[in-house]
Amino acid sequence: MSFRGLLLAGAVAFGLGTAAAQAQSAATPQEQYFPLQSYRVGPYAAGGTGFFGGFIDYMNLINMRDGGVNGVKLTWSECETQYIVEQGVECYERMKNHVPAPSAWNPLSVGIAYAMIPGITADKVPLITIDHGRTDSTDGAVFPYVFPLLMNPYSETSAIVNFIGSRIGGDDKLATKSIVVLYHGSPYGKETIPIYQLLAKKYGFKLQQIEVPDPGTEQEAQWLEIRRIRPDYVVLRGWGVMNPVALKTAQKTGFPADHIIGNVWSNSEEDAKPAGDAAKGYIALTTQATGTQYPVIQQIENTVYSAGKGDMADKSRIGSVYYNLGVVNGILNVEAVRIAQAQFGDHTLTGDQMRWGFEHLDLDPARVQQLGAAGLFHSINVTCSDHEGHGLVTFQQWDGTQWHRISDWIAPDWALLRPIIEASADKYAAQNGITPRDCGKQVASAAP
Amino acid sequence: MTPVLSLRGISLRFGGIAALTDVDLSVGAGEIHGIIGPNGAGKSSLLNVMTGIYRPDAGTIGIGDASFDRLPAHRLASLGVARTFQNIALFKGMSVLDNIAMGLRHRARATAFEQVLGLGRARREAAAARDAAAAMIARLNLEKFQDRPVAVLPYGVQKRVELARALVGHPKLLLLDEPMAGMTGSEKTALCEIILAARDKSGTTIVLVEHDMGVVMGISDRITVLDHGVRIADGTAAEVQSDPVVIEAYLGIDEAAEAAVALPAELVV
Amino acid sequence: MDWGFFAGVAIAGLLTGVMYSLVAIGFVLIYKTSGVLNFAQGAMVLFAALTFVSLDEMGVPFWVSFAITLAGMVLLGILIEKLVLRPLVNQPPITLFMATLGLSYVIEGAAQLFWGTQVHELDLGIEDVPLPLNAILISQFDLFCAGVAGALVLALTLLFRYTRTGLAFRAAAEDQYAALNTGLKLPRIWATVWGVAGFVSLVAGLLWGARTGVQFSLSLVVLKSLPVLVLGGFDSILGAIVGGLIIGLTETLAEVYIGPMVGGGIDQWIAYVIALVFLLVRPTGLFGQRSVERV
Amino acid sequence: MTRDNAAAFALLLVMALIVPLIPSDYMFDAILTPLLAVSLAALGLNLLAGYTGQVSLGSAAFMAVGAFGAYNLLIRIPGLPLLADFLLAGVVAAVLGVVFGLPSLRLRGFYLAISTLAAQFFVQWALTTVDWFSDGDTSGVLTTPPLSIAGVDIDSPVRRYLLSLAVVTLLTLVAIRLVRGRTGHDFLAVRDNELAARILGVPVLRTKLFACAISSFYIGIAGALWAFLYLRTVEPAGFDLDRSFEILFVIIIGGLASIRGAFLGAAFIVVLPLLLSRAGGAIFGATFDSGLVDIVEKIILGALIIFFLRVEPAGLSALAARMPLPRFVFNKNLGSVS
Repeated sequence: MSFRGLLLAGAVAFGLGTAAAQAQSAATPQEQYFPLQSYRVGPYAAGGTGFFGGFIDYMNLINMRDGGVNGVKLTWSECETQYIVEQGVECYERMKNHVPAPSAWNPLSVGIAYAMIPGITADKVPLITIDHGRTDSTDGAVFPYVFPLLMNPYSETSAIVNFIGSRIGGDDKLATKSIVVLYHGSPYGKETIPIYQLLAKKYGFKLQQIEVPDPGTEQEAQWLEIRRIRPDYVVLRGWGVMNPVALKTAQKTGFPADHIIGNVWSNSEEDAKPAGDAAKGYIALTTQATGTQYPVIQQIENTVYSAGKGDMADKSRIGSVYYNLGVVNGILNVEAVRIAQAQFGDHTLTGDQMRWGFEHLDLDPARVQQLGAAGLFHSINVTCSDHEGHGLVTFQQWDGTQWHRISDWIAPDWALLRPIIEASADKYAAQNGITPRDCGKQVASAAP
Repeated sequence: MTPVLSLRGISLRFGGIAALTDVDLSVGAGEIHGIIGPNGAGKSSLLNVMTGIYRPDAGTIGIGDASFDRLPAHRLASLGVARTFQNIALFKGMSVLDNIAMGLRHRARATAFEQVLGLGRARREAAAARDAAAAMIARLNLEKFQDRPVAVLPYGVQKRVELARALVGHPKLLLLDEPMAGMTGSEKTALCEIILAARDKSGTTIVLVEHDMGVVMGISDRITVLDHGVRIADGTAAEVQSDPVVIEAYLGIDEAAEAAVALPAELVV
Repeated sequence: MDWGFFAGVAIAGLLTGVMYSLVAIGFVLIYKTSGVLNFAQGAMVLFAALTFVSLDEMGVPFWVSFAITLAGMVLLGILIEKLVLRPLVNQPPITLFMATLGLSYVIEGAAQLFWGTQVHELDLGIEDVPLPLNAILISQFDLFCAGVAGALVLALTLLFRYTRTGLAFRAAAEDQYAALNTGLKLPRIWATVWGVAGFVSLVAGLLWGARTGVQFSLSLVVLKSLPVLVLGGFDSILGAIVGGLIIGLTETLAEVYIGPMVGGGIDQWIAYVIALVFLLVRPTGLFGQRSVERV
Repeated sequence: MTRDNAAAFALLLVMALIVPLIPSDYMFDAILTPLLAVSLAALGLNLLAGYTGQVSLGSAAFMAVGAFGAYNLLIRIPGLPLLADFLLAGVVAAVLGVVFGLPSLRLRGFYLAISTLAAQFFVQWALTTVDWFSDGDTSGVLTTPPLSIAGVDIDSPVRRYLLSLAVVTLLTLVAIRLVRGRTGHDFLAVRDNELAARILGVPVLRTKLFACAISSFYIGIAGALWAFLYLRTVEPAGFDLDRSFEILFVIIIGGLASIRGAFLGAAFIVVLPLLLSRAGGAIFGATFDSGLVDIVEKIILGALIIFFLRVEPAGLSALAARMPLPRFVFNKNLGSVS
């Protein structure tokens, strides 16, 4: 068939697709819909299956245990992105007109998140980039609908430096130390370069930042440079296959694994296990602890998995780093629904009402305890001007088979980072003609 | 009257093999000059040296009053020299008409910009090339193949298309590399007529590398004989035929006398 | 200039080059015998490693899973030859190259379909810890890889040059129709070639997999072996190993000594530039056959 | 009015007048605008690989140069009109195309193809590492500023689509004129027999470099369309090796040395996966998780590519040529579009 035939066939097939979806969902009772741009295939499948598995399991728990949030059932649909930007954008375009409207977007990808910012701001639907994303999107005044919940890349950097300080007996001793940051050759990897430089100037430690070109299957040269510099600590800001290769090559070049500190995207079992015994002693930052000993995880196992509705094909991955991050992400999304319902009533909420919910998401340790997640994550307090919510972080060490927490909750140096975030946000506002809103007199005016 | 083509002391070596050794050749205006010799005598190598494809180790190539020690191939067309190839060098992706029109490529000056906008010069050049090609197609009666891609045409037709492409620019000097190879009797006669017509009507000088003795002896004014890269004879058809050195080179019989008696029929026209 | 360190970097570079050659040899084998640049080589390396490690994790003993995987790879090779390449045998090289790209999608998909998308650890039981030499960093694993690569190159060179099957391979590569006329059963030759390529992919998959962990990104090792092919010549086994050593050496030295001045991370593209420089001197690689154009 | 021109003109009318009436942002933002950008890139690559026979595996790098060039020109030259910005971005890409084309003069076949990877990896590294290109924006993923032409804001899916359609149509017309003129014949001559071309007086080196330049010019503008009108973000990772292979797939499947081949191939590579995932979702949606469905789609796509290469090695364009056009579109005797 000629070009025209192909095009018309495409239009017809597509038209059927959305029409069917819309007709079918309009008639069912109140529901809160979450579009899931998941990636279960390709180089980052480990992260995707774990995170979205935990997220879906938690929503199932809420539906089965509580019958939804105050009677409003949670629903979701998945669209595969393979962590590729244009597939993520295509999923967004396909799911954004879903009825009922999406409550919040959780693409778990830097590239896809950036490409969606203009769209979701126009749709007035919140975009959640837990532990990653644009650091300056922490400034809610300029980015009303973007939420880098729990931790943005700058806070992560400050927390790592504080942790190294605590390992050597105090921040003042940092001046005598030398740190190398090994980062993934991508926008994600490069994002924290200026902050490490700022902290190096502040604490006086020697700093060298080395790039590993994507995908990082071979790092002989980079680790020989590290061997020449002989740093006290190496910070691994990696992603995907680069992490195990870094640990293996470190062992080969004689660098001790317990002086390598991984960031939040180099902290999973899938990053350490392939490196075998080269990973023993490796330390990594995390915003959520691992293990299944937390009440919420056990409820998931007893309620969801016993009913055969668990999402994880491999049960042994329940309690893993990515899985627990998915559960925490579920908790934050569901609690935002609950808080917004308290304000706007127990019914399907609009995107803007969800934004209001997220901007009042205040889960202190006591509330976290009630949710059965004590120890899983610390707390969060999102406000209109601070969309990160001052999440605290902890550190875990790999003993060859699993992670063990080796530090209590550490707070990043928020005060130091805020001015930089606001400066960058203002530059973005100027460049894109956005007039920052005044968070001071923000009142419950979200559209009904 | 300076010769149209004059080669002086041309030597060419491929590693250890001496393809050509100190070959002299001169071709006068309007002359049909045959080059013959057993296989591997260096005929095609000589032709490739003349057209700048091989760089001779020694000697100079004179075309008209210009002389080179290595002829730049891309300037060949502008010097009024055209050639055909032993195993047909046509552009498979183009039609017969376009292939033949390429014979006038060296005269085109219009830039890509002018072609896209269809400005005067570009349109005129394109029309001129098309008309000249159409005329040549008529002359070599290739009308029914005009718009067909060259790759699908039979061997004989492709040979004619390549000849048409060489002739369309009315070259001063036409170099033919075994044009008769694989042709039928009638095709050979037709080709000879075309060659003679080119010489008689437009005064084209022709150098003909060919194995078919009948043809070479028939239409050549002068003939040069090569053997193992050396010129062993140069003269009119009659002189060359009776030259014992040539006979021996061709027939390889030790006693020249015995050879004189048993000359094969076609050698004697 | 700390020569001890320089020597260390140089040797590390050579050892890295050995790893590249392992993958490059797979390419050369197919190109040398059928003129096809088999871009599905990366997917075959992934499929082989994933099959082996999955069987290994199911408790199948080492050599049994090796044998089963090898049989699987030979079968895969035969299927590829029969279903993909033979019907396209007289197509231009670029079309065949594209077919192998489509093939890499199929194999990568099949690998994830059968063995899942999880990351696996692969322990070959060989120490990868630096031996007690001071500046020079060599581990038993490196020496093992070098040994395997050397053995492979030697075996294949001997096979190609001195055995009848090797002669048949070279005949098939030179001119398929001529080879057919001499009674060579081409389908059987190509099946054997693809079988040997399957074996080479399995070896490369295991050695690379032990380093990076067996996961989807294993198929990306191909990118590192392409400059080796260009430098060494697409149709030369010797070129694959020599090219690998040169690329590994110069790439590592460039990253360590020039990298920091220009922002680092240059070893990815510097390998291609190095290969390009050699190419300008010899347009068909160091050992590649010069293509003689009959005019 | 030959048959091809009539069909193409009819299609253009449909695309410009009727299609914009379709009330679905998804159709424009997820299918048509990327389709046009990929077609333009494929058209550019076809000029180089299809017509001139110089296979390049680095076309995504020149898309990236076009995208980053357009971004930097727009923010560094205030008041630069958008169309001029795209044009200049194309020129920047063309200049780089020639620079990276120089080594290709001596190389052939796969040696040439693999050497173009030097451009692919170098450009990707440079755009990621040198901060000047991303105007110091540390995040490396640049958001394109709001666009407007002569006061009209290009902010809706339909407008983005129509602008892409205008740019692609104009450049396609130029390409058709170029390819049918003497330059096109020079390209084909260099592809089919470089030596004979040189002897006939074709400036082979200049022709190859011009092919590199014009091809990179088209691919650069395609990169600008992709970043500004489709994704609306500029990121080096979006123009990786997979993108280069995708564009090469398009012209091989669509048909080498054929203008409509670029469009047919683009439709195959962009629309087909979406159809597969829609069909996959609808049929298996409930039973299998989306990951499994996607793996199967990838296998089917690979198998289809091999199948197409077997059925019609000359590509969709040759297939379409054999397909009789339905009567109602083209009336043979009148020669007009009825």
